Amino acid sequence: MISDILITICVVVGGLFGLIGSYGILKLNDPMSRMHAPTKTTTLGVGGVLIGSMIHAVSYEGHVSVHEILITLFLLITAPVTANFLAKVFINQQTKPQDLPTPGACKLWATHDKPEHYAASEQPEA
Amino acid sequence: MNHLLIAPIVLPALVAPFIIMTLRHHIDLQRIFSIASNVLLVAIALALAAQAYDGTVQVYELGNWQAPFGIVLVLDRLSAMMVLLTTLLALAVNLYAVGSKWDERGQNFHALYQFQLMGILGAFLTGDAFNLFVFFEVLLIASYGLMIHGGGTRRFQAGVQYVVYNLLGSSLFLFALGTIYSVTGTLNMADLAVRVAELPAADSALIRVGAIMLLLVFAIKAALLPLHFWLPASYAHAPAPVAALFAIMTKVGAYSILRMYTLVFGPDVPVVDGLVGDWLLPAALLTVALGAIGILGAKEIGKLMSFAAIPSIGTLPTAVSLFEPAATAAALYYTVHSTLSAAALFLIADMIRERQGGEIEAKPLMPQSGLISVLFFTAAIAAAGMPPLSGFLGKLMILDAARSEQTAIWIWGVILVSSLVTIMGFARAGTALFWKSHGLQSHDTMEEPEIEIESYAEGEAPAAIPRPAALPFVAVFSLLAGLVLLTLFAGPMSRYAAATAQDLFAPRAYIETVLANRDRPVLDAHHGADSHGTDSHAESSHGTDAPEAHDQSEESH
Amino acid sequence: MKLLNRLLPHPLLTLLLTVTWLLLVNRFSLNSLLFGFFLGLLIPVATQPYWPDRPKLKKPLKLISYLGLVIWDILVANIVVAKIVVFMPNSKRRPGWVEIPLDIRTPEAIATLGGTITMTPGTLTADISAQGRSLLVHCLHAPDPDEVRDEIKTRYEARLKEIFE
Amino acid sequence: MSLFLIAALPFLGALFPALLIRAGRNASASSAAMASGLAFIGLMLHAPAILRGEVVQVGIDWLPALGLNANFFLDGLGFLFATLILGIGLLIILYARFYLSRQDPMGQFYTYLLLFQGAMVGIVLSDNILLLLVFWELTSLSSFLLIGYWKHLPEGRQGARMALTVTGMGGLAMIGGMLILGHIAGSYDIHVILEHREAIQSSDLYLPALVLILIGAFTKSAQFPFHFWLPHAMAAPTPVSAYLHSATMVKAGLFLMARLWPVLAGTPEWFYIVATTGLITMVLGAVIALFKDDLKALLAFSTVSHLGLITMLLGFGTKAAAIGAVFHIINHATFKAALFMTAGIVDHEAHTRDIKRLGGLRHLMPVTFVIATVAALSMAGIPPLNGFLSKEMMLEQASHTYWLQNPYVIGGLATFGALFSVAYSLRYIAHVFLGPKRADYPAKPHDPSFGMWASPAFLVVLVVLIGLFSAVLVGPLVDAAAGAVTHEHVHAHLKLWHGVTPALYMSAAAVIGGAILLALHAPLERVWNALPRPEAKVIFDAIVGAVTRLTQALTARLHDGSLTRYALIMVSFTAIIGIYAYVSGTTGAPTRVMQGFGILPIISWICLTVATACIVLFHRQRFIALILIGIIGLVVSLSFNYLSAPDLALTQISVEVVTIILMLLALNFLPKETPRESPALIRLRDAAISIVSGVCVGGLIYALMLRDFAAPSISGFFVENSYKGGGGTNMVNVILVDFRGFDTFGEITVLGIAALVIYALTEAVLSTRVRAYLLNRKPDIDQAGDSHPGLMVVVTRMMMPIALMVAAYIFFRGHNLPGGGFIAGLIAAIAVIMQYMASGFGWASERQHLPYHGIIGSGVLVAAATGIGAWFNGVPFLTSDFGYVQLPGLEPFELATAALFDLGVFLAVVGAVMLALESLSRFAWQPGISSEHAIDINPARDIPDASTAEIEVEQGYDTMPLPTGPASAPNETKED
Amino acid sequence: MIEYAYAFAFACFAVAILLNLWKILTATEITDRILALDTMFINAIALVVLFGVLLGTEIFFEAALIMAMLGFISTVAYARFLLRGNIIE
Amino acid sequence: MELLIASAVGLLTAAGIYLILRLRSFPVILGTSLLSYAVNVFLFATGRVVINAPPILNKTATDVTYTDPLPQALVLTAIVISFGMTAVVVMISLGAYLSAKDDNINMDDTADLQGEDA
Ligand code: NA
Ligand code: NA
Repeated sequence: MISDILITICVVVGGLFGLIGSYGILKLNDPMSRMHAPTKTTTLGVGGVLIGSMIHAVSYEGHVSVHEILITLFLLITAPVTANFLAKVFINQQTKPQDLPTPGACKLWATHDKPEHYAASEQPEA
Repeated sequence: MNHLLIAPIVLPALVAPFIIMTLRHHIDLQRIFSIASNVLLVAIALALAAQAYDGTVQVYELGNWQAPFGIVLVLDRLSAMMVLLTTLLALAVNLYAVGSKWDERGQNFHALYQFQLMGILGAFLTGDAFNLFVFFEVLLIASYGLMIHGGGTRRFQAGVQYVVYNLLGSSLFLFALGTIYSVTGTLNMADLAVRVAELPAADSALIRVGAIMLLLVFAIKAALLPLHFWLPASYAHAPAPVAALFAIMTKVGAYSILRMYTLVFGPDVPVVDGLVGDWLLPAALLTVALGAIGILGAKEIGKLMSFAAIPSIGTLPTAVSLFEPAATAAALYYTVHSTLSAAALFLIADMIRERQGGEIEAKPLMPQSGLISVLFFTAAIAAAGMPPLSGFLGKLMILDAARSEQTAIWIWGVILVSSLVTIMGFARAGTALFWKSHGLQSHDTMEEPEIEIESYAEGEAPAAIPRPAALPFVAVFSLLAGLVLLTLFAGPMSRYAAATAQDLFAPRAYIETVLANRDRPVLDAHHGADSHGTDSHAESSHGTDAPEAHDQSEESH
Repeated sequence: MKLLNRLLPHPLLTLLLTVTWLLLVNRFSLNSLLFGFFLGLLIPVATQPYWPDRPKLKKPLKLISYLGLVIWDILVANIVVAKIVVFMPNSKRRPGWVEIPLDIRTPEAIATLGGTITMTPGTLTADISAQGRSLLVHCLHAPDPDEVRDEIKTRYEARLKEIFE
Repeated sequence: MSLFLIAALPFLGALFPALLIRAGRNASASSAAMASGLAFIGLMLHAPAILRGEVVQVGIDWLPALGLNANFFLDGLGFLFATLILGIGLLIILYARFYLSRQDPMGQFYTYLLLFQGAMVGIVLSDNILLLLVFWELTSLSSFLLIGYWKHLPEGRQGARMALTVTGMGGLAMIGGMLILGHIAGSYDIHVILEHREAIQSSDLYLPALVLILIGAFTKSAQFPFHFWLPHAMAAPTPVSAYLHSATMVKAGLFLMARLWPVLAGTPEWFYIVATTGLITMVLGAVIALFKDDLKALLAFSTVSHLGLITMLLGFGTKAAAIGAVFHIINHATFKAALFMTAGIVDHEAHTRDIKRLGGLRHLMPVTFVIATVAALSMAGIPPLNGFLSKEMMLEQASHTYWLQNPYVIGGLATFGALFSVAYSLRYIAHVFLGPKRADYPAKPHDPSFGMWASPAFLVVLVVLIGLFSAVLVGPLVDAAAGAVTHEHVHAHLKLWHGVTPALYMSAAAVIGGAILLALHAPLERVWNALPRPEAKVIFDAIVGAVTRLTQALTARLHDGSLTRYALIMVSFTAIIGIYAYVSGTTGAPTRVMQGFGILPIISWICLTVATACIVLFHRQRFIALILIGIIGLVVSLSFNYLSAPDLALTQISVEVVTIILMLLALNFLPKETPRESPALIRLRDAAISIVSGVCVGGLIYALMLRDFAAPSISGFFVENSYKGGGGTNMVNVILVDFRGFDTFGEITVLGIAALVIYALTEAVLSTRVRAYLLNRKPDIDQAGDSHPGLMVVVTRMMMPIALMVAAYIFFRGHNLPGGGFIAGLIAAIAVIMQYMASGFGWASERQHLPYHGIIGSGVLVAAATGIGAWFNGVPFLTSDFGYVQLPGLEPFELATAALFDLGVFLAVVGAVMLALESLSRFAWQPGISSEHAIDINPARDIPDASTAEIEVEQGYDTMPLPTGPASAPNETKED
Repeated sequence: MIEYAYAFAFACFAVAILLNLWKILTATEITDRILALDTMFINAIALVVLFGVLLGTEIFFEAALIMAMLGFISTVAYARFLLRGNIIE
Repeated sequence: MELLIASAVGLLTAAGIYLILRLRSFPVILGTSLLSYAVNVFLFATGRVVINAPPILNKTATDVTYTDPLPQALVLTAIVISFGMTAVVVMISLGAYLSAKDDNINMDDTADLQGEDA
């Protein structure tokens, strides 16, 4: 019974967060903010379901199931890369260096750091 | 256990990876291995033909799984003949490729060549419908590689079309196989024969759709109108040795039609009654006509040869479409002829291209013009079906076989008229290529021939100086010699073809041999040869107390 | 020790892989353990060229407590952010960029920090400076960017510096 | 001498002249003469028997299945023709030796000539109509070579092609006729056919057979309306004309009519077709001949006329007419060959054949004059020469023959023709040799050497002798030949004087009228030239040209290189045929009920259909299309999962990713958008066809899914045996590696080949100027900085061992649970690709030391070797074996050869995917890309002097080295 | 009760997937399309896991695992294409 | 369920063919991809579809239904083969594009058919 409650909580929370994540992509009004939304799906959404699945295995199948952890781990490891790349796409396509905070002593963020930015004056004609 | 039966597939399947693993940078060693493999294949094919000569059907059960459950290879007169023809052709063409140094113009020629052979030979030998698909794909993908061997814009463009068109064909093949499996529940051809014959009428619509789609697939390969469009450009733009080898590829389609539509969807099977003959003949005849028309219209030697290949391609199904032993025997004889003659034509076209470019027009006299003109004349006679070579005999046989058909007038008319047009086309080309040059002023010889065709990739100059290499001539001569032998020994050859045709229309022996073991118990048969203690275990696994954990993985239930 | 080093050149990775194997197999048995260990030995050697300069973790155990911290933060932040996404009108939300100057230098450490930032909802690692001395972080709703920066630096970077450097 | 040898000698002899030409022209000619002469002697050895009326027969089986056998027979008719062919052949060989110039390749000439001679001998000796056809077509081919012998002359080439086309056409028609004839008679052997007169003439197929055979005969013998090719064949050297176009080849048609006379002749059809054609040809040829100024053209049309004469005689179908025909064949051969040779001599000496430029040669070339005059008079039918005799016989027969009950038509027209014949014959004498000597010959003519006039002289002697002593000299021969033609005993009464007969009056009228005509030649010629008349060559050329243009247009239209249209035709055709096949069969009612579905299928269905539709709508934006393809891949994979196919789901999703990567790699170089090119109507049409096809396919699978197998599926066997026989519980995997392992073997071969093809293609492309283009190519997007972000690099480094672990897991469990070598291979490959994507092509490939070619090769080899291993167990290729091993303290685990096979699959997949992607990546290689570091921005590299770095930061930019060189890159902090 | 929970979660993820699909089709930013596809992958993983739990089988685990791994690869590939044109350089 | 699958297969086929009929190589390749999805699902469905009956032998239980494993094996082979084919066609069309600077799928192949021999 307790396991049922736990499973229910996990699964319902997971489902909710999955939905919220996808809803966020629709609702949020600027591209960078939208990139935050899937984090919920990744973490609590899938995570909830996976934990539910683990508990389910113990209480219904009668054995410990741990491989769900791997999926979570994979998602946790890879999601930042995805976000990083999408953010870079956004920065590259939609921002100029002056739109962003200046990074400390240097003048540019890596995405904006391309040859033409500083070679404009002395770039040999290709 | 006669492992010779699978040797034609395994040998190239070993040689090709060996070449790519160890000999990638040694073209001479590649050549040696490739040709040695080819020679060996000829020997194997001869041995197989000798075994099949008396009409015995041999079955090779791969993985020791009996038909219809496992895949089988089947050797009968027909497959033996096709295998022998393929290996002989391949050897001659390989010699040409080496002699003309075509094989150096790109990467991986010999490996792809061996794989191509593997695919073709597998298609001829297999007794399983899906395995036929697999071998079709093997031969196709190897042919894609060979088709674009050496590169060049036009060749790439033609290559894309060739691939896309065949992708459509492959899709259709799978639709057809799926339908057939879904109705009959089997994939083995012999088993299909049994089951299709017993199908209730309620399944006829579905099996008819499957059968007709399968036929269309083979018709694509056989380049039957209106599914032939892939052929002219592909052949014209393919490297010559490859085009020559392709001569057998269209025969794979014709072979498959012959096999499936005598064995499985034979003329006396009720559910597919009247399905095939209705349009196969018109399509075949139109193909013949179209090829002839193309010959007359061709302005480039490669195109000419491509279109010259089409009438012979169409002649085959014309005979097959009668679904009658005499016509089939004629078709088989003609198959051998048209394969060799088409290959010879493509190689000769290459010799001409090498020396003076591909346009059919007067050019300064090419080196070895006399010799090449003799070859051209001979091959043209063969291709046009003029006497005394085998093409004439083959056509006579087909016409003779068709003479009591309702449609004889059409068959005769189209074949004879297209022969005439072919003759005219070749005469036009031959006089332009070899005679007109005599009429040119001598100062013309100072001009470099302008090369426009794509067989020379960018930066690749045609061999301006005649190559002294004898090997290309040896290759062409041997193909033509094959035609002469085919003519001289027309009697025995036609007897073999007649016997083959008889086999095809009386497939009982084939079916019974293939399905002989269908009720063999598995364990005895499968692990009968083992002696190392696993037997008892395997047998015990019959029960419910099988070992629960193998290594790490096991059931979760 | 040297012998052990040679036999077990990448002990942490081997351990990680063995555990991965057991997770994959999802059922503990001696067979699995041995086989997983065997692969765990083999694969790091095979993939060695692709991971030059593997960092030596100074305090590997601290990594575990760090992970616990992050998981907790994820839980909390999820709820916070969910509220923002669902209930807060876009007009009231204050998204913005934050620059996080870095004290850590090891790529692995920076990556871990970047990953942590992204995985805790509400913040997202967007870019790194052209010299690798700061991270560009985007905030979903950050009325006070400095607070975000300080929290990241103290809560995560400091710990990571301890672990990696 | 055996008939085989007689027929074969010319062919054997054909080998020598070309080979011996190095030994000199005489050797070449002698060898040709030797072969011909030997055959002639061999033939003469049979003369006594033949003249006694016997028939010599030999034969061997060649193609008994068809009834085509190498059967020869020699009777009077064959003997007559063989004598002409070989005898005149010898004379021509002699004549040609002197006629041909030094520039002409004489060896070739004799080779062709002997080939032709052999073919002709073959025709007349054949006892099998199919064999006869073989030789028949050979004459067309060899005459093609002979007519075109002077390759530099356009007329020669065109004449040769025209002759080949016309006679080839006739030959092909004849094939049809012969096959019908053989069909009626039940044999293709001539002596058998000749015994079936009744059966043949009463058959429904008689008329088609007759017409087809006659087309063959008429084309060969230049009968109206096929006569036009013969004059154009005169472009050949004169010996050829003399041989082919007077004595032999053109007579092949006559021979055939004579040969089949017993079974074909005697019917009204025969009479009206053959006699009428002959008559028209005779008159027409004679009239045209009179107005030809070219000596050879004159002779050519005269030949046409005389062939018509003989044809007409054969057409009469009476014995007497047949005798006349046979006799005239002999006579025409002698005088016409002689005339051609004299024309050749004139041409050779005067360098012109134009009658208008000749005249008065009597004074310069007396010998030639005598020969030509005698021969021409014979042609005119002047007694006592041989031409007179046979012409009398012709007129006699003509005067007795009714045409549509009219007794005068044939006689009158025959006389009219004879009249013109006299006129042109006399013109040949008068306008060439008589008259005053001229000063403007192109060359200075004089009689040639003896070798050149010996042959015509010999023939002219025959002309005179036969005229005088016909009964003695050729009587028995005519009897024997005519007997063979009519199949009756014949005794011909050959004599000069038959008394005063209608024929004599007709003959006299012809001679007188002919003389008058010649006198009026000049005004008549003006009238003739003013008359509009169809020029056969123009018509022929127009027809051939039109046909050629039509075929070119058709071919070009059909094969215009439009794959779109090819595909459209294929799809439509398939749909039509498929619908036909379905409609023409019957379908039973569904045997299964449709299953319900839950939320997952409906979601998947929506995603799939929407994404598919959007791909079609948005396909011009290629990148978006690729994203949508990703959805479809995901949904299909999900569906496989849902529908109990976990292996498929895994495979689909893995393949999907690799495909996307591949497409993205390619799209980098391709245009990013597809222009809208098809008009709306075309798109509508395409959409209609697509929808019809889709409905067909969907309907088909729907119908299939709702019916059960007609018989139990073989799958039951796999369920039954996959564990106990294959040692695995994952049936799909056991099928793949065991039951149907051979398919899988083919499949990995396909994959390996694909990679080889891609590699070869890359090499081919990069070996051209494309390489320079690629090196100078500017990216068509605004490239972001930091091409290898550290976050990604670190994560992939971390992921790689884990991914390989997963691959190993998938691999090892495959036999029992979803997985296997293929998926494992893809995952392993993807693990490596991750490194390529994260750390860069250069960096990653530097760390890869195993050549991908080798991995592919080893994969295929391992799989093959596993298969071969079974042979040593005495079982077939790919027979698997498995067992369970128990180590102390451990649970038993399975060892199976199938796993080894799967390893081959694994290796092949890894190698193939990597080779393909690596090849493709090489397109993008640019010299400026540094592969020294995996991570572009790595502050760890600055640690040694972090303090200075702080300062230098302000001077520039921390980035990868520029392609333009270090001088322009103000950054020094990177060096470490 | 637990069935309702599963059904609820199922419905949530299903709707989420539809929302993702909607975003992919209607997005104006290319990043949003990729983002939505990536999220769709993740939602699909959840569905697969849930489905496995519902059917009481572990047979779908690998599918989920591999989807997690490969969804990442394809997303990165798409993004890299937009960033650099060349996804392997 | 069958209706969903059949309509999906039909739609994929239709879309695939429509794209194959376009004029540029890239949409054509997309079309072949779609078509091969259709083919794979078609082939798969010929074994009739069952939910929750994976072809993994349950050695402990009897009376277990399994879906037809054979079409699955066939589809696996087909997927792999079509992957190889797709890779090749992508590469050849890329080669053609780079060589010709034109990705039109149709080539003008009539050049060597024109003209007339005198
Ligand atoms: Na985040
Ligand atoms: Na975060």
